[in-house]
Amino acid sequence: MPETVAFYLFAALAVGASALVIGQRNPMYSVLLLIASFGALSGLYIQLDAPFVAVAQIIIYAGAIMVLFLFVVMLLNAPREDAAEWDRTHPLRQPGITRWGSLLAGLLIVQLALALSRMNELSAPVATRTDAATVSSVHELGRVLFTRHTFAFEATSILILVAMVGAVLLARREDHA
Amino acid sequence: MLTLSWLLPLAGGLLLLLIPNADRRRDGLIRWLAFAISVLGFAVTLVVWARFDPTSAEFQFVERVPWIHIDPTLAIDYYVGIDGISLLLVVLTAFLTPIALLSSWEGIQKQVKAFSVLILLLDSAMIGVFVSIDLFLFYVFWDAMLIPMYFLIGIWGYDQRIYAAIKFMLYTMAGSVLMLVAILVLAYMYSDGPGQGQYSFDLLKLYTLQIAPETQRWLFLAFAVAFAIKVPLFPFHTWLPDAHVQAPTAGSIILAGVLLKMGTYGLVRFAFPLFPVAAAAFAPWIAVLAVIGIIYGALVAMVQPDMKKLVAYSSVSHLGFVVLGICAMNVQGMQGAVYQMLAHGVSTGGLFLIVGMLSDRRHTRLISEFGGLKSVMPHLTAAFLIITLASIGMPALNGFIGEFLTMLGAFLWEPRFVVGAGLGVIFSAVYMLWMFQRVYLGDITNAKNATLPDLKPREWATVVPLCALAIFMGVFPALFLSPMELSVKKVVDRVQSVQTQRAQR
Amino acid sequence: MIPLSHYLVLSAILFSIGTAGVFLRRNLITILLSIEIMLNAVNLSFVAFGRAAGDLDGQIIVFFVMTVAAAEAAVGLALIIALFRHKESLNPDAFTSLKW
Amino acid sequence: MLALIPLFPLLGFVINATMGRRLPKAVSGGLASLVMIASFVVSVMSVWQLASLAPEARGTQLPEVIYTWIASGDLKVDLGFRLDQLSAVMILVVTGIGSLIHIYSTAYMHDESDGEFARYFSYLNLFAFFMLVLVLGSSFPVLFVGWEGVGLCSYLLIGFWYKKKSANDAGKKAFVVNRIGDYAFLLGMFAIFAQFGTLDFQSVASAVAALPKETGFGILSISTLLLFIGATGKSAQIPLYTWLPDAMEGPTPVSALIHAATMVTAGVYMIGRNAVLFSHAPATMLTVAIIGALTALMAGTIGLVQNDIKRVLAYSTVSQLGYMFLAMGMGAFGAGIFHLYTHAFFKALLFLGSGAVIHALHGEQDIRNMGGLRKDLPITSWTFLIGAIAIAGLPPLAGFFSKDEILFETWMAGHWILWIIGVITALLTATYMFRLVFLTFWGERAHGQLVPAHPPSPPASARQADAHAHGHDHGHAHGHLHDAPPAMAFALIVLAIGSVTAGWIGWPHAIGGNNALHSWLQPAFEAPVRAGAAEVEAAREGGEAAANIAVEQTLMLVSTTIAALGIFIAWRIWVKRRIIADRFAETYPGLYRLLLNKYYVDELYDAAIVQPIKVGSTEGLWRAFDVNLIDGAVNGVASIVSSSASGLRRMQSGSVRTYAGSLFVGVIVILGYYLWR
Amino acid sequence: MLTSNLDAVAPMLCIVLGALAAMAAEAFRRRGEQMPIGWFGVIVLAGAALSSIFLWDRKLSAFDVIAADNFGLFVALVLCIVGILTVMFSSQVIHRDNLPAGEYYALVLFAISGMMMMAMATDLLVIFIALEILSLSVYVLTGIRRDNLAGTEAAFKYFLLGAFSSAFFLYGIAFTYGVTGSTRLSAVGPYLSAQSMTGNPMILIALGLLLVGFAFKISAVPFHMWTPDAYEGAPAIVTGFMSTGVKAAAFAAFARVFLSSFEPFRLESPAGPGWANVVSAIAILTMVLGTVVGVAQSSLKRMLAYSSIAHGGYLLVGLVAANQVGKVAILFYLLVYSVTNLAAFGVIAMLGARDKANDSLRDYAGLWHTHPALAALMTVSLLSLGGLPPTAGFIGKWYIFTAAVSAGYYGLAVIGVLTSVISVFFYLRVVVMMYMQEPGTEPPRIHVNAVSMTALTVAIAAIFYLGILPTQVLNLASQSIATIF
Repeated sequence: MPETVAFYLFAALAVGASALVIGQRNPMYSVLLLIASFGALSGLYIQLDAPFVAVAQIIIYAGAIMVLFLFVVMLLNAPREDAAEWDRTHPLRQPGITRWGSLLAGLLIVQLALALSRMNELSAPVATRTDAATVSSVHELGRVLFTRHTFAFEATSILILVAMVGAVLLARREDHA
Repeated sequence: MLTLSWLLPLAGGLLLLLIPNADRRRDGLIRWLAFAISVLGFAVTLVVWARFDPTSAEFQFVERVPWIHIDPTLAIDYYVGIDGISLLLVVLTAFLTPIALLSSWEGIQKQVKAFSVLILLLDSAMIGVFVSIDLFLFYVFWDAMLIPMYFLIGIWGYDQRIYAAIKFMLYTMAGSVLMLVAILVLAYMYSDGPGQGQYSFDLLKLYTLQIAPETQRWLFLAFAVAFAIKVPLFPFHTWLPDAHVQAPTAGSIILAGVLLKMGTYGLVRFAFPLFPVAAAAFAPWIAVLAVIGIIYGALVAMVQPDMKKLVAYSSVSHLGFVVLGICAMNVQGMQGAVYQMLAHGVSTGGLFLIVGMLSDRRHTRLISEFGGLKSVMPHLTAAFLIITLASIGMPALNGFIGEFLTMLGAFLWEPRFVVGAGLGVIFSAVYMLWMFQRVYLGDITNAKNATLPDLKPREWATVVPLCALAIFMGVFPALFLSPMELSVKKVVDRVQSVQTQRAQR
Repeated sequence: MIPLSHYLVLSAILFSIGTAGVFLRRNLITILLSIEIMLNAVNLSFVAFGRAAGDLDGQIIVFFVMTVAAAEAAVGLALIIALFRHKESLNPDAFTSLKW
Repeated sequence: MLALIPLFPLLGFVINATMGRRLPKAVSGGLASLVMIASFVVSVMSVWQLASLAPEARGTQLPEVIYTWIASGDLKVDLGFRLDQLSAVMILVVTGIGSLIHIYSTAYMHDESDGEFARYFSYLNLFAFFMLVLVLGSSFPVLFVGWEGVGLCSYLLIGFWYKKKSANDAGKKAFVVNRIGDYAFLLGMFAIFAQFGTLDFQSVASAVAALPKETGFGILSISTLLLFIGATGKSAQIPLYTWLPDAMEGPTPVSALIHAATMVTAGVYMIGRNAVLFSHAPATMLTVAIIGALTALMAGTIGLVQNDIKRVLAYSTVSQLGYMFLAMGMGAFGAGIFHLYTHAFFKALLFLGSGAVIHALHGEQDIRNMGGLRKDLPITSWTFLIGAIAIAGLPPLAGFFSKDEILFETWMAGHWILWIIGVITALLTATYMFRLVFLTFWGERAHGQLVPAHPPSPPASARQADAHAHGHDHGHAHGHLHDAPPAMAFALIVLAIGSVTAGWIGWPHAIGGNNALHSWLQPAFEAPVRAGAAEVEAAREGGEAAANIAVEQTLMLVSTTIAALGIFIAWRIWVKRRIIADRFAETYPGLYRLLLNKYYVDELYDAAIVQPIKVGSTEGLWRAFDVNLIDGAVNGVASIVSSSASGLRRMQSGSVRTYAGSLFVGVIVILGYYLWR
Repeated sequence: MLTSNLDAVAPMLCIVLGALAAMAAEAFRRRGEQMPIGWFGVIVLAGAALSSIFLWDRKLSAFDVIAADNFGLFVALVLCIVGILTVMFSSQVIHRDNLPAGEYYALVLFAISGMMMMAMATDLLVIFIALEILSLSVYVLTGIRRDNLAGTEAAFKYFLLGAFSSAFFLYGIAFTYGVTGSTRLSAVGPYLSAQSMTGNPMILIALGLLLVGFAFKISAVPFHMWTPDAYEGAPAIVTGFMSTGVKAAAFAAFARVFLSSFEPFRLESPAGPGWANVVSAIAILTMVLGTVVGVAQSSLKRMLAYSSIAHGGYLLVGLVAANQVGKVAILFYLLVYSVTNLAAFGVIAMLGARDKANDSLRDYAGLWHTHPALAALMTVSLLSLGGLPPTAGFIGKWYIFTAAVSAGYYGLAVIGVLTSVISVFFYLRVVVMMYMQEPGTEPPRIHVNAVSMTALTVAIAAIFYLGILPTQVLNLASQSIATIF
């Protein structure tokens, strides 16, 4: 029973925070709210016996990436998104793409939910299928990561390298030219 | 031998490319070289004709080299050969090319090198079309031939040239791609049946396919439309006037002389023998279109103010006879059709040649601009008269034999069509003589015409062969009919046998 | 006891919120954030699936996804900066010089 | 040897056509006449050869195959000639009269420049060549070669003065109208081939002979009718006769040779050549006869009022041709050919005579401006008079015998209506011919005050043109007129003698002759298979002759009186009291104008056929249908593509969120398809 | 399980090392010093090509996620060719637009390594990472000219949509993982074919989402909208690079995943409708829209962007056919298309100037008179794109349509040929400009350096070679598909 409560709590937090992220106009708040939603998610990870992921979620995502965002927001001291006159009008009278986009998003929820609800074998509780030990051990995690996924790991390094070069190349001021 | 016949112009053309001519000082050299190459090509085809064995209906001078062999799926050969039907068309092509080159000696002054090269490439592609037995090879040449023609019209044509060039290219291509799909279907059917999973485009193998009538209908339509556009059969003819009027003289000569024949040749060689049942079903309808084309083309030609347009529409009318003869699917009709192709190539080629001379002199092709030329250029007039008579089917000239045989064949098949087609004989006299009168007879109304020079030596060299051939073909047609007889019989027998045995079932 | 479907539906909802964000917001940074939301939603289902199947691939993939997200964020933000330098705006609809 | 007959003129043509403009007139003209005479000699020799054969052998004799012309499937056409009794007559006429006219022309065309002179003679030779091919050809296609060839030559010669629009129009008209006939002729040929599988005359004849006479309107009737339509084109019968009067735009000798003596009779010859075929199709025969009779009558009436000397002759030609067809239709092939043969003499004579008059008057052609030429042009006038008597049909001149035979056969066939028409025509013939004679040669010279010719009537233009062709148009109509120069006089006299004597070889049995020509020709009209046809014929002939002598003699009397009457009327009206004619014209202006304008047939054709086609194909087919509809459809496809392109590219709004939108739509649709298909 | 054979990654490794070296070189480069980094890149790529030739027919695999089978190697070779041509063309552009040579080449090489990885990967996760590697480097290359707004905007649009779509792709992977419990194709395939998937919508969703990911990369309608903008904004040579390399890599992975693991779902299956219908629908949309909208373009780059969309459609036709011929057709067409398209964009790049792209149709007026050679080369590549014999494009199209016909997709074949006729129209518009119009007032001054010219000539020669004697290459292709599928 407590974990049920916890699940719904975290879920509600995550959804609410995310909804707010896209729900208001100040990027600053959005970033902060997103961090909150990530926190909620890490809570759910713990519930799923993935403590390491949960920690990583906090450290890397909330810690690193979001800070990067925050930094950029500060750097550009991005103005809060200018209010368009149609913001206050009825959502269905807002410009096409905004309206239809959100409608489609709603449709997507429906579709996915429907698809998932069609499958009865998912209804079995997660935790009862396998014992937590196999999935929660960090040692095991490391072993698999460096055996089964060596190549992916190496490839990621290239990815990061590319990202680095790219970021530098794009963001540095015009020196030559 | 055949390889040489199409490779020679190609190689020659590429060789010309290498001659540096930025300062246009070597124009003359290039002209002469191109001319020499084309004459050489003509000589080669003459040798082929001389060595041709008229007592055999099979393909001769066959050369077969594996080309694209992908095991196990695919076997495409470089497979060429000629029979009586293609033989003379090849000769005609090689014969008209030098004349086309000569005809543009003064007319073409810009980018002489490119022009000569393109003419040679065109020559080679067209010969390729006639000699290839493998459908894939055939299609390659068929499409490749469009490109040089497109450039000829587009670069050296008259004011509307770009529109005409693009229209020509797209229209004909739109037809031929459908044919491509049909060809692929055929190859697939072969791989499905006798080929055991191996695709083949070998015409002789495809002949042996047993195709369900419904399928035949579709495939036949695909082929027929492609060829009908090329012929051009009413109502697919509208690209022709534009292309002809805009093309330079040489382009028109080749366009009228050879390109149109590819359509009818395709009907004879592919559409009818490959799908006899469908052919039987559609022949009457095609014949109706042909007859409409004959009359319609003649009527519209009659009222054209532009000489080239007039001749263009007259081609629509004349090619109608060819198609009619083919639809008759008997020896007379078919032979007449092939003969008419040759005759039309000579006579209409000649017409465009002489019209080109006039427009070179006056830079206009409007009939109303001329009049009374006979008194200033009697020789040109005489030549034009001969060609005119040839094209309206005066007996003892080449046009008559073709029309006579096609109509005879058609009559044996279905007299009603001939009753219609015969009207073309009357109208052709009307529009050609009317134009002749307005252009050459009467007093000189336009002062500009008073000083026009008569035939120059180079022009003699182009006109004389054509006129001579027009007369010769009319007096000794047997020389041209006998080589093709057996091959034609073969096609006819093939089609009719299938039709009859189907009728029995 | 929470059934797997709950987690999946939750991730689906989060994912859709992310997609909605791309359309609702007219601020490049927020749009980027929405994409981050989508990635996280996917992460959630990965972990859930992994837990259900009882193997670690799910969690490991999450690490990779985080890296990818970081890389994307880096490049994306760099681009945003570059764009911002051109015209002082973060409104995606301000950048429509390329069209038709 | 036969081949030589046409080859000589061909040779002449080639030489004159290629190097003629560099030759002096004497050479080119002399050469042309020489080759004609040569071929005449050869023809005489070969006819002699034929005549010296046994009668029953003649039918198939003297064939000559040069080479196989067209061979395709079961069609095999030899370029072959065959000389039989019929063609014998024809080649003699063609080469004989041809040579005379060549000689005549050397003088008549003398004012042309060297080049033109040579061109003229090259055409003339070419014509002779084709005409000989026509009459010697042993099969339909070969005949057709000549058939169209002579048409071409007449086109060229009518339009000889190519600077003159009316001449060109006339030439074109002649060619096109002939083409209409040829179209039918071709169809007829095809029908025959479809029926009998051959196009050789003899084979066809023997094949037909095997069949019974056709009762209804079957394939034979159809094919023969088609052939006959061809003949109407060539021989200027209703409805295709309109080109012949216009053809008078050509030089007069041409009119004499082509449009009187030879070419226009080709149709008659063709029917004679296929006598067996035709006689198996009674329906056609009747049509032929009726058409012939009507043409004869109609042309005669028109001829009565024409004022252009050549036109009068032209219409009389049409009318005489009608006679021949009447004979053919009656099955009296011999009579038809006989008339063809005599007609060749006197009509050529008349034309040449008129030519002499025109020549003398420097191109004057309107008889209202002539008169009293008897004194100035004795040779011309006397020969002309002989011709007139001959055509009027007074014994013992040529016309009498042939015309009489035709009328007799008609009577015997029991078609009395046709016989009456024939008689009326005979009356008319005599009348208008002597009207011509009297107005031209009798009375007072009426030059000076021209009668203004009504606008469309050719004389005005023709006169100028002829004069223009003659180089010196000093407009001096008076002053002493010189009679025909020797070359012309020679031709006139020879022909005059011919017109007198030509008929004698057809001297009827009724008045103690032995219709030599008739019995000579008879086998040519029988199928060769029937051996000993000649005897049977002879027997039948003898029997009938015995029975009909009385009838024939009375008919002769009738026709003679009719002719005399006609002449008398003409004398009354145009010599004694000219007023009558004018008063007649005033009392019946409608009729007069109707005749003067040739029943408005040309106008009718123009309004009913020519204009509709012209306008229809300009505005209807070309502008509206071709350009707008068909080509419009083609370009329409293109414009559809391009317009939809410029429409679709608008979707690419440039806003990244739109792009994401389309992506998202894709996602939703695909998932939707998978979830609820 | 852990039989890791490093040989299999040799080509990739080679290139990555080259990229690192290039970066290092740039780092140590003194101002204004000219370094032959380009040549170095060429050498590296040639090495990669060589190594993949050595690996031919050895069916090696590394780390259980990289398969050096002939299929992958064929694509790898194509990518090497693309890379070499790109680098050679760049040699002129770099100096003209003074781009940072080191980073530029490094990124190109990284991108190629990512592409190879994608082509050879047999693990969805690795495919995803490879996808990200190549995408990120291409984003950056697109926006490498920071000084011009168009480039940056293009890069940004490309990036945003790319990230968006890759999220979907990832989600698809997640579902696949959820259903099959693994991301290894070697495990996924058997599992899917063994287990009954009746009434399991999740696998279908996975299918759909993966499809979206790939369709985006090959810019298939309706996931194509980034393409015209990105292609127009990017430097011409980069456009050429990404329009060919990215497509090739994406298609390789696409084919590998969908023709091996997801083969069971190609046609109607108990789970639900097959992906063949969806893909053929997409193919039709792609061919039609690509050609039709291309007609209305006035910028050559944009026109070719649409044309490359259309070509993606033709490739999809081959994928739908999914028979022997079709698979060969895909590979061959990829090669042909890459060479031809690169050549075309190469010419555009040659014509561009620092300050002006010179890519509007009008800039090509009378090119024949000002620079006949370039005009001829351009013409050949355009004709090849239009699929006219005797160029390679004809053989490619012909093979594709053969596949379609033999698989019974007549409709696809017919639409394909008709659209290719339409496409010929806009290719001809360029030809018309070059040959049949007089040069404008001041035609762009062109100076093509030798290297680029050689590259162009080689490319054209290759086009003719593949058009006239395609046998060897076709055989190669058929061998390479023989090993997998």
